[in-house]
Amino acid sequence: MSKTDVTRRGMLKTGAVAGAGLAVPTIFTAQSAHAFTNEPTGGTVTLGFNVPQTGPYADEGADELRAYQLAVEHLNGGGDGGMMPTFSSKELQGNGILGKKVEYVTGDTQTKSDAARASAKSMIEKDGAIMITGGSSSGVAVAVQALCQEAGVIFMAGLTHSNDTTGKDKRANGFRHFFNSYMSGAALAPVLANAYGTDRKAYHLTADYNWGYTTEEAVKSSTEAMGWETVAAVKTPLTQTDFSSYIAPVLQSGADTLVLNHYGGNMVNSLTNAVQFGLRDKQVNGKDFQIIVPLYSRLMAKGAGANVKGIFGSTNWHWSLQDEGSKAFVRSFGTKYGFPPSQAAHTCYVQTLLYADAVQRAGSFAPCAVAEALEGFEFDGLGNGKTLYRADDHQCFKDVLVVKGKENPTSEFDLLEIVEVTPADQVTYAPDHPQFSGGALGTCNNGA
Amino acid sequence: MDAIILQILNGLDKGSAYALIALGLTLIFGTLGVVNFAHGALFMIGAFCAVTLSRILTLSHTIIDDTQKDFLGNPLKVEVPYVHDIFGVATGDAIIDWAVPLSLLFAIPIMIAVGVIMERGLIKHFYKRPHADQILVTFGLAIVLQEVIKYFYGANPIPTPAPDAFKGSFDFGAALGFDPNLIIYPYWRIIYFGFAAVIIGGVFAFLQFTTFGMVVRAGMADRETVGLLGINIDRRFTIMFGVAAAVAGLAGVMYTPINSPNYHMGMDFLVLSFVVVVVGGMGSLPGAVLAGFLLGILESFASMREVIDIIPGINQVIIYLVAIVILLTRPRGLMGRKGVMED
Amino acid sequence: MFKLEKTDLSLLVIVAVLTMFAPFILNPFPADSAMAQFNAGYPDLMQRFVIFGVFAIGFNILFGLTGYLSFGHAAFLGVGSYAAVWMFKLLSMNVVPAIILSVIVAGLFSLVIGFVSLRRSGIYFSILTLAFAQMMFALAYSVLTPITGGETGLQLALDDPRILGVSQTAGGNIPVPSIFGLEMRSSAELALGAWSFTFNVGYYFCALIMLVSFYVAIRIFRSPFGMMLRAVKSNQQRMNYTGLNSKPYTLAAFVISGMYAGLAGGLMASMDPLAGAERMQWTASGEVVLMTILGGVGTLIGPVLGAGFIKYFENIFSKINSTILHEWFAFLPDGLEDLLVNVLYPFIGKGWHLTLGILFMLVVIYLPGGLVEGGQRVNGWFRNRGAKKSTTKTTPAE
Amino acid sequence: MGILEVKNVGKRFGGLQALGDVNLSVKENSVHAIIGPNGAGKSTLLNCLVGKLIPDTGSVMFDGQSVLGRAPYEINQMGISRVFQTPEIFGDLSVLENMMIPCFAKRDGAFEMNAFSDVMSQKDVLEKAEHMLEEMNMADKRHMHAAAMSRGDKRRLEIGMCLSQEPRLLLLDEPTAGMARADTNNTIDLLKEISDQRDITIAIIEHDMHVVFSLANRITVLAQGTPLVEDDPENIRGNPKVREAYLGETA
Repeated sequence: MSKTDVTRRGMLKTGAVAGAGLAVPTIFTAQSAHAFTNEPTGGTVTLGFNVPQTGPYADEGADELRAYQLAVEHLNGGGDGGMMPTFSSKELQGNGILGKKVEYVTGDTQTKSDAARASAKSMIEKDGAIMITGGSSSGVAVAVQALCQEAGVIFMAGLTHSNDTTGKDKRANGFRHFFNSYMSGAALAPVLANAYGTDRKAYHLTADYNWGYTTEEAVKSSTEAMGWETVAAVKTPLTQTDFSSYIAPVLQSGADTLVLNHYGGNMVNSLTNAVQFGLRDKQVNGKDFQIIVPLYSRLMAKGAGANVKGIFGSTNWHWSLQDEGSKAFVRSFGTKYGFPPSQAAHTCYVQTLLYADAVQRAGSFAPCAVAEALEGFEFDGLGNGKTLYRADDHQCFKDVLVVKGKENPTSEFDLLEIVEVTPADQVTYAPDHPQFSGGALGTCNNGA
Repeated sequence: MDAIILQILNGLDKGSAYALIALGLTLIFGTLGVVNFAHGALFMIGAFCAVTLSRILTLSHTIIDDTQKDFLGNPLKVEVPYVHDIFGVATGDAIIDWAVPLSLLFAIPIMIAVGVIMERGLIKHFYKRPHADQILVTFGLAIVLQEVIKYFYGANPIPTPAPDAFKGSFDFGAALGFDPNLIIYPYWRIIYFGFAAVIIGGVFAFLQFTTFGMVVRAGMADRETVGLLGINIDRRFTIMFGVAAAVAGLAGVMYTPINSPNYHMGMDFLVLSFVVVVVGGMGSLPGAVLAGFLLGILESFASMREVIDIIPGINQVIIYLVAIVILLTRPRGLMGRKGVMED
Repeated sequence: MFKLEKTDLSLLVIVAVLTMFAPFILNPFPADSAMAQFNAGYPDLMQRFVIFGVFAIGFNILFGLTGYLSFGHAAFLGVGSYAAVWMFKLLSMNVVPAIILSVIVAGLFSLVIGFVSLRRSGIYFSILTLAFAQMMFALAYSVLTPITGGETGLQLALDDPRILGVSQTAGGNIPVPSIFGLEMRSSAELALGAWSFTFNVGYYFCALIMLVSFYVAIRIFRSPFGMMLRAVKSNQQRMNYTGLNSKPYTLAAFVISGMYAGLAGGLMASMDPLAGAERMQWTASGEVVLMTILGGVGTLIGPVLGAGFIKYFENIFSKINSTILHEWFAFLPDGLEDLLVNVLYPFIGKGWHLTLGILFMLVVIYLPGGLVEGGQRVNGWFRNRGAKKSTTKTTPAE
Repeated sequence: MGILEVKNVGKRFGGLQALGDVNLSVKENSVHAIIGPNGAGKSTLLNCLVGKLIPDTGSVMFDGQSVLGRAPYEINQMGISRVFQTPEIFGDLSVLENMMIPCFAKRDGAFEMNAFSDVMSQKDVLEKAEHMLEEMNMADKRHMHAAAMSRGDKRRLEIGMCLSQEPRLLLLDEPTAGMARADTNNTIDLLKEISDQRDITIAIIEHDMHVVFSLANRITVLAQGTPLVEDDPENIRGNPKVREAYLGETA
């Protein structure tokens, strides 16, 4: 990190290594002059938007980037203000953050933890970003969160659903607005019990990496609590494209429900394959065979096409929500870009606003001050109803949407319909819940 | 037992895709001696021929429907495909429904053209260059092709379903006297297998029974001698490149209902298809086909949960494990010739 | 000096000067100017330049000298990184033991994999190395998650035991990698007018190691051992009938280059203590192949140039977005500005892969010897012109 | 007792009996030619001697030690050097380097991890290589790319490389195949000189009777995988069986 703690001793040694007698020491800016990493000194403040621009999640990343650009526009007083008027906190004035004009830099995570860190580092070291946000997978979120903790900047997670992000890998400088695996399971289970009964035999196909594990565990434990039985849980490689050999044996196992703990391309392919095998036309144990996708996104639904019809899943937010915040955001985004925003776009927009508001309330860009302002912050009007940023793990607690693939979509964006809005209480868990155990927030880091 | 039959079916189906890609790769390698890393991209372009045709067929004009609202509260714009206007709604829908099979016809000229342009424009300058240069330039080409597709079609997969008539699955179990639902297999995958068999058979017959094929086979064995006979082998090789591109492209077209096509599907298959070719033996067409099916079946067995329970992670590595074992026990793959690609 | 020939010595000196003054050379534009976008003189990227330089130098010892094309070298970089991070977790945050262990572990892995893979040659060897590396990647990403951290990568935690050090700093944070107390991340900044330059401890540490690696590579190239490796590439048959056993030579080259990769992995972990499985994927192995070929196979400086070229592209070009383009062309009339931006946009930012692909093709088609050949051609062109001038001048005097 | 003793060697490829029952004895310091029509098994026999092939039956002894089952480089280190039909040299290396490699092999054995000293600082090897180049009349070409030389020069270099290993037995596989007359004569002169001046045994497989009769002092005629006759050149010339099997065809 470029602008970090240089103790006097370190300073001398650094000078020696960097080339003794290179220059008169006084023109080295002593970085301890800054109170914290990348303290904005001029009239502007720089945010770092780190989203996947290449690789399979590039479209999701592009939507995140649109949301960020919109948020920046609104923060600087442009456009219709989006959710700023509906936001319960009225600190933001439309004159930037703390009067400083908001600028931004972008980077490409490539959905690889290494590349994401490299890109985040360059934003911190080169461009002086004060906050990093974005991303479309939990691996990236966890990796970048740890980096931001080290560097002493705030990380506002984008789309990351694994329990670990605010569980065993949580960090004091990192905050997540998006919901998680546990919440998906907790929100889905009652709806599933309602729709499909409490006597079901479930077969899990799980993406063989961290997010898959936590999602499988969450859905398993909450459906088993409802009385379901888990027949089998099979791990599938991340690089798998044809899932036929995993789906074919499902019926033989006597299962009557298939849970696809897959995301992105994996989910599109496994769902397409499952529907192809005609699983949904079958009757097992005297019941119609059902498929469930714990985490839905609109882009995935689009990729799977007609196959999503009637399939349950959960999502963080959907543009068809009718509260004032959502409506304002959809109007603002839709007017600018011509189509409704995705849940990834929503969470990224909200995270940016929440960060700006926290700075405003704290009266400082210092990460520890911002963190303090965010911890335990309760707000409303950002599309998910009343929301709490819990201090213990920096996770937002809010309503979770249970959705279903729409039977008769009117447009290519109208693919999901909301079945139920599960209230926040039902998806709230204790900070020391076993699915989130291990790891500690640590203390916030201001960096230099 | 039923589980095993099912996985053999799966293996044959996966194997058909592997075999088709490996077949084209081997044709190119065997005839031209070029290691073509852009071959996966040809498969991808084939798939996007299907996407493009279905886009053409669904070209629409919009009419305003006042009874419905769009997401911003404005009157809904309903898209009406031109084929509805031309052929009427029922026929129009049927045409759209049959977009993928129709794409086969659409893809053949396009893929041959792509292949010929690629060979004449780029590959032919690399016949005498080291394999490393061929790999690098075709790898660069593969990146360029996939990024161009991404630019026009986005990174998200695009659903391209099979005609309704082929939806659902056939119950082999019932036909063989097992309990129903035990061995079911989707109609489209059965078609894919049959299609692969026809194409593979066609390529072999073409090489075996036509004069053109005989010259090409002679050229594969000894390029210089055939050239000395005054036969214009170069032109024939160009055509072979076109044929190989068409084989890969058609495999891609037919693959679209199985997995929604996306811009990186070629890269996903690239490493695998090279493993198939090498396991089969560089330059051996029967070897490529055999290895394709073999690896498909082994991969299917390795993904059975009974197997994964015994050896965790075996489904992740089976292909590579097989490649290592075969290359160590059979130095030139299953059916490879001596001296090919060993320097 | 250093027992080197004059040309090699001058090459080493040039590389040394370039790396030592990299913070200046890579930051040619004033910090606030529009061109600052192209400045590469920030610690992370400078570290990457030299670390991937080490990786590519090592790879070139195998590929450039023996001609054996390994498609699995990233795996050794990966295991090196894992070894280093485990050292940080268990022993101490000092980078020296971590790097030593990463070199040893990568050496052991390459010994085993090389021993098996070198039973075959040509593309069969390439596929064997690819298969091993892909297996390691797939397992590290999934079933080996407890050891490797899987998808998120292996990272430090607040409750690591760290026998020779503290689990947490006084402030409650994870300690950072250092060398005998000097933190890798500490930097000094020098502001000269509108320019600013960053001098980072980690970078200079990596740069020194890169120089040592480069020096060792020169010695290997010029040694009898290096000559034997070139003999392997040139004619293995003749070699065997000259009483030389080519197996141990190639295996030694494989292990040496594997250890270079491990060293690079250890350095990466030391600069940024996280080891992700993706750095073992075949595309990462492909990247080092590209670096080597792009720079110039078998030349000493080529791989370093290739590594710098690709990393510069990945980190600088991917960050240019449409807003920045609009700023650049803001002086143009609106229509022209939009047109230019629209033409350029597919090639930068999210389109950087496209540009990279095109560049690969151009370099391979027109410069088979890579950047080094390009440099030689330019050099030759200037010399020719120079020679012509001097002859025209000297002729009348004769 | 010869320096090379081949006893009852047989080799079969599938259904083809390439070598039947070969017995051969090459005397020390002789020039021994093995001739025979195409497909007589000359190359197979040679490959059995240098470790490329392992015969199915019989034994091959070099200086009282069996060579069977040893790798080519081990057999070479025992003192057998081989010259190929088409010159096998290190085309990417300079002529001097080509000459240094066998000198290293002679000095350091089959493998030596000499990775940190400069090639040019190995004075003994350098001197030896330079000396050999002078003897081969190639000193002026020492910095040339070996692949860029003429075929005759490549052959000369290859023979020089073999000699610099100070072998006790030099095996030549049709050393003048495809050469122009002048080059062939040069090679004959070179080989004569070598056998006259050095303490070395030469075994030569050759098609060209001119070469055979200019060089050899002992000849074995091979036909259909078995030795037909072994005798002195003048007797071979007059042998009707040989005429019938071989010379008749080429004459």
